[in-house]
Amino acid sequence: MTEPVLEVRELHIAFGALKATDGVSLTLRAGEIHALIGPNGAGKSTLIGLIAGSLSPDAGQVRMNGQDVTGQDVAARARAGLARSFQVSAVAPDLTVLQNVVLAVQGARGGSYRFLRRALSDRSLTETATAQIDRVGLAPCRAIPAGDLAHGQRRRLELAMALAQRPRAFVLDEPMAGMGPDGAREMTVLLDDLRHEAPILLVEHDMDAVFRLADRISVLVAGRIIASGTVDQIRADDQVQTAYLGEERLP
Amino acid sequence: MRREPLINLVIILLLLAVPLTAQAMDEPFIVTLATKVAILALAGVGLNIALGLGGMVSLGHAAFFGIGGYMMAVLAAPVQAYEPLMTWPIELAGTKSMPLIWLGAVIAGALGALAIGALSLRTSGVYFIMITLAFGQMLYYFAISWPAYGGEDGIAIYVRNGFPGLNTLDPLQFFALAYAVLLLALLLAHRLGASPFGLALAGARQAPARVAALGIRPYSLKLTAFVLSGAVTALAGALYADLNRFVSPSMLSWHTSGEIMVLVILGGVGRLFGPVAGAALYILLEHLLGGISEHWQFFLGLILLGIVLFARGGLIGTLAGREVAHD
Amino acid sequence: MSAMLLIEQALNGLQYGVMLFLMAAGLTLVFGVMGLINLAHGSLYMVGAFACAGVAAATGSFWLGLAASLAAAAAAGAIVELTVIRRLYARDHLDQVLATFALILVFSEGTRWLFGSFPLYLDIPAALAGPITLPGGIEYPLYRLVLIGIGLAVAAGLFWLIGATRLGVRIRAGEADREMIAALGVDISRLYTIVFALGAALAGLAGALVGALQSVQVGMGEPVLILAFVVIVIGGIGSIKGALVGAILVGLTDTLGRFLLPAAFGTFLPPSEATSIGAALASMLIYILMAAILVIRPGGLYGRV
Amino acid sequence: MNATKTLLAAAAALVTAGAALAEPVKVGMITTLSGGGASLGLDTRDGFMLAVKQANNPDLEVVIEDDQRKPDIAVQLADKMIQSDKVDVLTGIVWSNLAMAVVPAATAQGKFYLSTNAAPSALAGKGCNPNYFSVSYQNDNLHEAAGAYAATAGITKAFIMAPNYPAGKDSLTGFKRFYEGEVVGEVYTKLGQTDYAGEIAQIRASGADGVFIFLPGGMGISFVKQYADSGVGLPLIGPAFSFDQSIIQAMGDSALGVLNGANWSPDLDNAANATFVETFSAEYGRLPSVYASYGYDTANLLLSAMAKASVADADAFRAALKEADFDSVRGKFAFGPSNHPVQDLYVREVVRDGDILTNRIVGTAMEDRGNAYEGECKM
Repeated sequence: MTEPVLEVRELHIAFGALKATDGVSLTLRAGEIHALIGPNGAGKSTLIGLIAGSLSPDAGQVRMNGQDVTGQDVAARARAGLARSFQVSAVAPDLTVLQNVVLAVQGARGGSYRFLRRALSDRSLTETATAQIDRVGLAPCRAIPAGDLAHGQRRRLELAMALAQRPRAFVLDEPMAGMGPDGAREMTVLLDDLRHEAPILLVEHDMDAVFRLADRISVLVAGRIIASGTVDQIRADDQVQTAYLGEERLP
Repeated sequence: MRREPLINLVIILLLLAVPLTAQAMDEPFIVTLATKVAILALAGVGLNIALGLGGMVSLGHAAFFGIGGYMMAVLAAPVQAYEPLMTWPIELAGTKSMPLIWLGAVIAGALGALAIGALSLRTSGVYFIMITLAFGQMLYYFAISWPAYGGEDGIAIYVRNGFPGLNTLDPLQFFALAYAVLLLALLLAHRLGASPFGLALAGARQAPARVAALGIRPYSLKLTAFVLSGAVTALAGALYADLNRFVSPSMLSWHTSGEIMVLVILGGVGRLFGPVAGAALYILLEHLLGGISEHWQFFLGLILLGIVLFARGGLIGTLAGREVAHD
Repeated sequence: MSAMLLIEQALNGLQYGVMLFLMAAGLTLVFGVMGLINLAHGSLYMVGAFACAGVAAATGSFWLGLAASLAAAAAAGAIVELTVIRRLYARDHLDQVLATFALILVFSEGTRWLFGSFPLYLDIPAALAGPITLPGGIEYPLYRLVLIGIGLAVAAGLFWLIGATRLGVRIRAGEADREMIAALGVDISRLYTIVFALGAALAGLAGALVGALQSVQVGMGEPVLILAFVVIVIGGIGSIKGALVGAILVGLTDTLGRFLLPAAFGTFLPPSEATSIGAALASMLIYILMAAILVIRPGGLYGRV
Repeated sequence: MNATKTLLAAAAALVTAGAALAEPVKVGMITTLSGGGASLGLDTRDGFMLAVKQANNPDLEVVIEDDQRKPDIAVQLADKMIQSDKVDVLTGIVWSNLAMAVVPAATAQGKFYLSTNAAPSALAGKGCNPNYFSVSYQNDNLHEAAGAYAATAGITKAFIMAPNYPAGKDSLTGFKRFYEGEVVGEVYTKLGQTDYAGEIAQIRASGADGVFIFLPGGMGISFVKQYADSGVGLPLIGPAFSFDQSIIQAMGDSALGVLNGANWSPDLDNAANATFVETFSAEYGRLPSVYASYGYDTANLLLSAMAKASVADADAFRAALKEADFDSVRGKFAFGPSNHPVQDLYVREVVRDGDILTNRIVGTAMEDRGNAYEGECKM
């Protein structure tokens, strides 16, 4: 088996007495979608923060492509190939869709410290950005300020920005949150296609989508992974059923 | 939005027409006032890079304004006194040449902004406001109490510094110089806003976590913008010192910071020509109200209050409508 | 340099610190609960001093003046909150800075209009005038000791108010989550007016108490305002405890710095140069302290950032 | 000034020889009327305008502007007065730092500057100018008076203190110039400092038998109140600025008995002064300060020169000014070689007179004192 793209080893972090992440280990391999599920307050957002670099662990390691990146900050991990989306949309509301995605291309390629040339006159930037916008189906909205987009469109914009980074791994935090059934279906198709570009660590509450997309599922409860396996294994796991699915399954 | 370029054009042409008319009518003082407007507008353009583009509410920009002013005096005073600027480690003479002084002011302003910004940007929001204010105040007290460079008396330069090919003592020619520098700064600020850097900075202002997740450090972006901002404001300070042929710690006081900020907001934050409109309005108000009452600052305060509460977006915002990028 | 002189200077620093605390407490409370930066806080300090001087001159009683200062500053605070400040809660810090900067102009020039340009007279009450002898033979002004006592008592009162009363519960809830207290049925705009007036009254009290030691004049609040900012940056915004620790730290640093630095420079420089350079550095010392604390703890000593 | 005008003026001078000359004089007064320190500028203006009103000379026109105590504003006002109002004479600046910003440029443009207060050493020595006259004093004078008198007042071991800025350093230098005792402590405080507990503790510990302070404005008020309350009780001496009419009311009884060096006092015994104090009090409802007296003298000096020469003839006008042929409220008054006064310096004591506090002369510190920088002045 090949080296995992993303690997987490024995991560610990505590806020006061609360052990938010308590010895978590998991891997993300090329070509797969690895779903991370768990009830509210299980520590999913904390774990994503640790992986992305906005939190530093008390103990443990985060490795990307075999390199230890635990000491690196968010920007450094992003440049090493980690793309993330946020649970609550974080796009620049006053910038247009195109400008937001150009920004993402800039981030991946460098060159943000050019002061006098018009960013939108740089065709190598805009062409890449436009391609990603078209891919997520936002072509008609290119010139609209991101703040004016509908909720579902903003989730797609997030995805376009992640794509424009040309990442080696995606970490997506509830990409379907707040989307209608149609939107969720389209997003599922899009994500299914994405896994060939780079593997995805997917945090999602929409169980239908998770069961359709995931190659593997890990279940996080109270800062610990209580089960990890294929869709069928997880479905059959009693502990998961009682701890989580029984009460949390949503229509 | 359509209307804004037209308004900008009118403002910048008015700023040119007023002193020309005044010169023709033999009212040189109005030329001097217009020069003051141009220079304060330049300081505002500098602050606007931090405030409008970067979202950094700096209440300490008097520090850079004053650093620029002092750079003028420190470089020019030795020439006046026929003494070298320094003899160790290398012997350096001072200079009375504006371009060299400007270069010195820009470098000193940038270094000052680098030091203050590097510390202040460790925080954000209201901390940032208070800390920039406090650092500005620290420089103010330093300038007053340090034995060299005149203390509170400041340094007077008896003859305005020179610019190749111009008689800078002639009010209109000095105005032309300040006006040209202002136009250049406006052009640069415009290009900066649309550049890759400007885009990243706008992102860092509106969604810092996202920009970091894209691989660009918001801290470095903001610090760079703060340094650029400080450098432009320092250039304005050098020109202002040359306008008065004098520099003193009052350039560094927090009231100066407040005034630069007030004129940016009067004109419209984040609007390219906001500082120009704001500086013109501010000077106009100061002179109109000052002629009416000894207590003109009372009325100035009421007018400012009215503008913040009821005319958001400043003068240009009110004339052109529709808020543009600023949060 | 004797140990007694050092103790006396430490007392001076403590007294300076507790007065700074009265200013900083109001600022930090208003920021913590309403998220508002108020540059005009120094004007309320001035209002307190002028009210005390005015009433004391008219009635001959410092204590009536002190009561008037609390009332006048609280009233000024409440009026400003009702007419101007409440329109600013939803605005960004920039609008708050500009509006409260404008308020400084209005307050300062308005006070000058009413009272003229000459400083007013306000003296220490006769009962507290003069020095007393402390254990160890230190002669120390009684009034300054009383100031230390009042400052610490107010601090204790504030801790009690926040920690153990219904108002305190609401204030803490307001700091944590504005929507939550609205949901609890608390009249949020009344709470804001009360908190603002409370902060104003504390500033007015400080102005009146310090006014008896100093010159009561227009603009007296601004240097104190900037020092109060330094205090809450050091202590951590929104934290009363931070304000107390920060204020005493700043008071001690400033007083002892002014005294010790010139002496320290005197060991290797000629006296007149030493005093002048020492004094220059001493005037920057608290800002250097602030920078140092920022490097170690960007959120301040008790900040939540 | 163009040639025709000068010719006309000369012709007029011939025709009306000896009588008052009808060449109008325009005076620009730049002083502090708003913000901190406005009380000093208001007194300067009121004293000056009182003399103008009493003279009722239609040829004298005065333009008054407020410098807000900001040097940059002062410079811009001077530019305006010279360029637009076309004034002949400038006057009125209270503060040395503003004077340093305005005076050299104004005299370089051939304008006269008559100082009603600020007279920094730079303008008395190397930077002196024939068109610059200080009617008040040279900055060091009042400190020198305090220094010269301190030993007489029994201060043999002095603790001396001033804010850490150029005028503060000049002040301590001026005090020490004629002080015959020992200086046991020398402290520079922060400009604008309001709490002096630390310094007072140092005074107590220093073993001094007297204290000299130069703390203008609110700083002085704060210090004197705190000093009185501390119970240190050593004699206090300073320059008149710190204990003048405009501020001693705010010090209250704390100021009683404080000595201060001055060149004028309301009880100075001469006819001009009696008239001045009486008319000023009647006109404005308060006692005049030293600033008001300087403003009054400056206007009278100017009027005396106008009676002798046309301002169009700069040399003659300058000579007329230099004669100082007017009834000064200080009694005797003459200009020395650097256009600064040669005058008697006194020491006053703060006393209570009915409801108000005022100053009374207790002794003469120096007679016919010029200043320490005259030797460096080459003109």
